[in-house]
Amino acid sequence: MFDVTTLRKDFPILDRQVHGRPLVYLDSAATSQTPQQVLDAVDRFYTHYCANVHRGVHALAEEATAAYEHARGRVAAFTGGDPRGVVFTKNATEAFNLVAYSWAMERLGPGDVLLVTQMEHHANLVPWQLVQRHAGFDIASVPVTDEGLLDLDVFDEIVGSGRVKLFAVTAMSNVVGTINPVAELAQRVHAANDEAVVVVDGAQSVPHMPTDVHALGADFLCASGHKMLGPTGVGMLIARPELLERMPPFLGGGEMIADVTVQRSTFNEVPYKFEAGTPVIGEAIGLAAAIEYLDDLGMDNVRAHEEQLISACIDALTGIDGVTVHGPQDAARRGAAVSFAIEGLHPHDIGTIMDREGLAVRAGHHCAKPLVRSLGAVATTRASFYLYNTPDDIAALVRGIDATKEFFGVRNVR
Amino acid sequence: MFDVTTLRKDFPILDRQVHGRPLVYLDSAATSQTPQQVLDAVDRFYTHYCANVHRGVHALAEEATAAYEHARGRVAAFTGGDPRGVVFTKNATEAFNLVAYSWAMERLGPGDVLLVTQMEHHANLVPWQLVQRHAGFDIASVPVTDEGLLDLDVFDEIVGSGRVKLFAVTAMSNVVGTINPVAELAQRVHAANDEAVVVVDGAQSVPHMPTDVHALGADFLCASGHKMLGPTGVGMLIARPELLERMPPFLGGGEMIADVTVQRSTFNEVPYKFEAGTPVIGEAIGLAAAIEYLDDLGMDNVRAHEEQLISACIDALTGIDGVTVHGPQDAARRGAAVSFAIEGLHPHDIGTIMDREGLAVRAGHHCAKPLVRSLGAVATTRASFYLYNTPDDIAALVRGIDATKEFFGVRNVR
Amino acid sequence: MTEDLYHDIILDHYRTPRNRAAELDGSHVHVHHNNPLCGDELDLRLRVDNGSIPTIDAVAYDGEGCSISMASASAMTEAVAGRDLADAEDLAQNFRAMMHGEPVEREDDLLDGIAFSGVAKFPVRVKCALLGWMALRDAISTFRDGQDSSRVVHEEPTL
Amino acid sequence: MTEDLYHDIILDHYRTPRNRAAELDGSHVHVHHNNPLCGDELDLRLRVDNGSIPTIDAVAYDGEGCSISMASASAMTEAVAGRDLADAEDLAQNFRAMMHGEPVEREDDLLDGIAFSGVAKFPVRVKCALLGWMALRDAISTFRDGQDSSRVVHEEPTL
Ligand SMILES: Cc1ncc(COP(=O)(O)O)c(C=O)c1O
Ligand SMILES: Cc1ncc(COP(=O)(O)O)c(C=O)c1O
Repeated sequence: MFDVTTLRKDFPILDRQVHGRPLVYLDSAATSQTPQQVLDAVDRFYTHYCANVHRGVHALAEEATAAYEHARGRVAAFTGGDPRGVVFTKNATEAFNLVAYSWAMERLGPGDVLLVTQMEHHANLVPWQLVQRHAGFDIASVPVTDEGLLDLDVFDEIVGSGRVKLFAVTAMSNVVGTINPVAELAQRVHAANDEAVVVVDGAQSVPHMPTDVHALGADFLCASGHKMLGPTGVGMLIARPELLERMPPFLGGGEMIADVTVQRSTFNEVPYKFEAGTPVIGEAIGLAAAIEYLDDLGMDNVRAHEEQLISACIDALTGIDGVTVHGPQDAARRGAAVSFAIEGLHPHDIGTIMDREGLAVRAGHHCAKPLVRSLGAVATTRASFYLYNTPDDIAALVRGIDATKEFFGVRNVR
Repeated sequence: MFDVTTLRKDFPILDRQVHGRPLVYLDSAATSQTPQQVLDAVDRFYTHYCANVHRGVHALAEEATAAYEHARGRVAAFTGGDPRGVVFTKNATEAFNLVAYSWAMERLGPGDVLLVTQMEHHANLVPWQLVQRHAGFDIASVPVTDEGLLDLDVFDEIVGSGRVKLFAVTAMSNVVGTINPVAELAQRVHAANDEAVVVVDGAQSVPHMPTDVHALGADFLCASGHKMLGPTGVGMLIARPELLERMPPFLGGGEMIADVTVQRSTFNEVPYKFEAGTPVIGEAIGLAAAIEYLDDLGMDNVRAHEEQLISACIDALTGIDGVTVHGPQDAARRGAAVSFAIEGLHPHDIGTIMDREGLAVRAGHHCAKPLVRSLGAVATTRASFYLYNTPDDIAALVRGIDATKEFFGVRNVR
Repeated sequence: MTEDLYHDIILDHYRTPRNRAAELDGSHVHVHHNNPLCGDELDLRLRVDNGSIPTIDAVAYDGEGCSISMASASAMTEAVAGRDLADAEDLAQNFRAMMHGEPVEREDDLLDGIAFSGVAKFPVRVKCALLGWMALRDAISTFRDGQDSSRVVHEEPTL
Repeated sequence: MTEDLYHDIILDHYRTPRNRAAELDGSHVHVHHNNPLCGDELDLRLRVDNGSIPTIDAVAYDGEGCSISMASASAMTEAVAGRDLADAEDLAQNFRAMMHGEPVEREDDLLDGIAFSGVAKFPVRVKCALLGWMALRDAISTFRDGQDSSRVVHEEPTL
C-alpha cells in the first residue's frame, strides 16, 4: 500500500487555503487534482518538443508523435484494450457522441431498442437522444431500486425481447457510487442478440479501480483524463478495432483522411479515422503521465485505499443525526462518490457552508437528473474521494456537517 | 514595434538544440510555440484552483468558472465577437464540424449549393462532405489561379445562381499564404441570398493579423488555440449568437442541458448548449493568456513584423537557383506560410536534410490536397513564420536550402 | 463572510415565510419556475386589481428550494404587494442591479429584500436570490399577454 | 547520421534507377500504390513464369517520390527478379523486419536493399523505404487472387 502523506506532496493544490482554512478537496468525481509529475510531463512537451504530430519530418514532430502514440499505448495497456481501438477525444462526453453518431445513428433504426439505465450520467443519455431524432429507434431504461442498484428483473425482461441493439451502462455511478455487474449484464445482452453492442461508461470506474475492457465485455468504453489525475481536454474511447473499422467517420478534417478532393474523401485507418484535426497532444501526454502515476501506485491499491475511506465515511455519516447516505451502504459494492442528505437542509446551503469551512463538496444533480429524481430529491450533496484523501478529510467532513447543522440549527430550521 | 530578441526569451523551446544545431523553428503554421506566460497561467490553474466549472458551489469551482468565462470574453474581444457566440471546442476542426452538423445538415438540402474553395484545408472540406451524405446538397468549389488567388469570375458566377446557402472560405491559406478578400466575398454571398451564411476559416489569419468578425462578414469563424501561442486541445467557434440559438445541439451530455429525462432533454442557453461535457478548462485559460500576450504586443505589430519577414523570405528564396515560391509574391497580400519547390528535389528529402541542419520545416500536402494538386505538385516544402522568427532564421533557411542542394547536388541528381 | 450571505433577516424569512401558500383565492396568473442548478421549484400566484393602473392586489409563493431562494421569494412578496405592475417591475430591476453589485436607488422600497445585498459576493447564489423576482417579472408579462400561466426552466448559470 | 539514411548505394539507385520503366512487355499484374504522406506514387509490374513453382520472370517499377522510396523500389527489383513468389514474399518480410530494427536473416539476398538498414533510425521515412516492397507483396497476392491489377492508398503513418 502507498503512503498517502508522502503522495499528497505531489499535489501542490492540496497546500492551498480556502477562506483561511486548509482545502479539503472532496470533489474528485467532478474533476481530480493533478500531480506535479503530470504537470512536468506536459511542461516538458511545451518547452522541449512542441510540434504537431504525424506527417512532420522534423525532430520535434517526430518526438511529439512518438510521445502521443506512446500515450495511446499506455491507455490501451491500462484498460486492456488494443491501441488501434484507442481514440483520443476531448472528454468522455465526446466519446459517447462518437459512438452515437457513428454507430447508433447508422446501425439502429425503428424497432430497435437502445437500452440505458436510470443511473446514467447525462453524457450517456443525451447523445442517444440526439441521434434518435434521425434514426428513430426506441430508448428503454433499467430502473434503479431503493438500494441504488439496477433492477435486474426489468433488465432481463427488456433484454429478453431480443430487440436491444445497444446497451449503455455506467460501471460506477457518479452519484450513489454503485458498481454495476457490467460483465454479467454485457454477457446477457450479447447472448440475447449477437449484433448488440455494449457501451460502458468508465468515467468513474477507470480512475478508481483496475479495468479490463475484455473482462467487462465492453465493445466501447468511455472515460475522461481529468478524472484520473490527467489534464482537462482529453477523453478516450476504447473500442474493438473491428467495430471502428466498420464505422463511418464522425468528425471530418485533417489527419483522418487518406485522400481528399473537393467532392469526396477516403479515410485513414483506425484509430486515426476518428481523430480529426490537430489532436489533444499535450493533453494525451499528460494523461500518459497520470496513468504512469496510477500504475506506479497500483490500481488495486488505489481501490483498497478508497474502500477503506468509503467504509469509514459511511460509518461516520450514518452516525450523524438526520444524515442519510444514498445508494449501497456496503463499501465493497460501491465507489468513492458518496451522496448524502441532511434532513431539513438544502444541498445548496450545505455546499455553501461547507465551502466556508474549506470543504469542497458538490451540491446539485451531478448531471444525473433521472437518478437524483428517483431518489425523491432535487439535488444531493456529494463528497467524493480519491487516492490523496485521508481519514482526516472524513473527520473534516463530519465537522463540516456539524457546523452546517449548527449554523442553520441554532436558528431553528424546521 | 516589439523587440524580438527580448520576446524570444519567453519561449523556452527556442533554446533547444536539434541534432547538435540550434533549433530554427519554421513550422508555426502547423503549431506555434508556447510562451512561458501561457505555461504559467495553465500551471496556476492546476496548482491553485483546479475544478470543474459551472454548478460548483465551492471556491475552487467558482474561481475556475470565472477564469473559464473570462477566457470566453477574451476570445470575443480579440475577434470582435459576442461572448454568447463563443463556443470552445478542442480544435478548429471541431468548430467546422459543429457548423456542419448543426447548421448545414439541418438547413441545406437538395438543390442548395455549399460553396468552398480549392484553397481550403481539409478541415473546411471534409465536414461538409460528411453531412452532405445525409442532407444531399451540392458542393461547388472556387478554383485557384496560377498566382494562388481565388478565381473571382467563377465565384461570381456560382454565387449569382442564388443557390449558395453556405460559403466556406479561408481568410489565409496555410499553404500559399494568400489572404482572401473575405469581407467582399461575404458581402456578395449575403447579397445574392439573404439566407446564406459565410463560414470563415481563421485558423491561420486569427493568429497572424487583427481580426474583426463583423468586418469580415463572417457568420461563423473557426480558429485553433495551438496556432496562436495557446495550448493544444482548444479551438473556438465565434458565431452570431442568434444563429446558435436557432441551431439544434451537436454534442450531447452534461453542461449543455436544461432538463433531462431518460427520453427527452431540453437544452441550455447559448453558448453552453454547444459545450457538452467537462469543457477544455485549462486549455481555455491558457488560450486567454496567449491572447493577452498577443494583445500586449499588438496584432498590428505582429502582422507588420511578419510582413517584413515574408518579404525578406520571398526575396531570398527567389534569388536561389532552382527555387520557386508558390502563391502570391507580394508580402502585403499574403501570410507567413511560404511554400516553395526546389527543382529536382522531393519535399520529403528536403525536409530531412533541413532537419539535420536544425531547421523545422514541413513537407507534404499540409492537409490541403486539392490546393497542392492544383500547383501541379504532390507535396510542397513549407517554411512558416511567427512573431518569434527573425531575419537570422531566413538566413538559416537559405543555408539549409544550399546544404540540401549540395547534399544531393554533388551526387548529381537529375 | 457567511453572515453576509445568511443575514439574520434571510434566515428569518426562511424560518417564517410570508405569503407562502399553495393557492391564492381569485388569482389571475400562476407561473412555475424551476432552476436545475439548485433543484429549486417555485410557484408564484398574483391577484391583480385591474383598474386604470393595474395593481398587485395579492401575491403568494410556494416551492422547494434552498434558503436563499425561498427567503428571497418571501421578502419579494412583501415588497411588491400593493404596487402597480410597472412599479413592481421597476423594483425587480432594482433588485437585479443589487445582485450585480450595482448601486440601488430604491433601497427602502425593497424592504427586507435589502438584506440580500450580500449575496452579490456569492456569484453562484445570485440566481437563487433572483428566482422569486424573475418569477414575478414573468408573472406580470404573462398577465399582460392575456395568459393565465407559464412554466419556465431556468438554464445553467453564467457568472 | 544523415549518411545512415542517404547511403551512397541509395543515392546511386536514385540517380541510376534499375528496372525503371512505364511498361513491361507481357506483364501479368500491375499495382499502383500511393502514399499521401510523401505524395509518393508507385507503379509496379510483374511478369510471372507460371510453372509448378511460379517465379518472377521480370519486374519493373515507375513512379514519383522521394529518393528513399524510389531508390528502395529500384533495389527491390534487383533483389526479387528470378525468385519464386513465396521466396520473394519471404524476402519482403525480411526487409520489413529490418525497417523495424529487427535482426535480418537474409542480409545477402537483399543485395543493395541492405543499404536501407539505416532508415530504421528515421521513423518517418520507414514507410518510404517500404513502399516498393509493399507494392510487391500486393502484386503477388493480386496475381494469386487471379486479378491483374489493384490500387492501394497507403494511409497515414503510425510510428
Ligand atoms: C487553414 C487551416 N484550417 C484549419 C486547420 C485545422 O486546425 P486544427 O488542426 O487545429 O483543427 C488548420 C491547421 O492545420 C489550418 O491551417
Ligand atoms: C459517470 C460519468 N460519465 C460521464 C461523465 C462525463 O465526463 P466528461 O464531463 O469529462 O465528458 C462523467 C463526469 O462528469 C461521469 O461522472
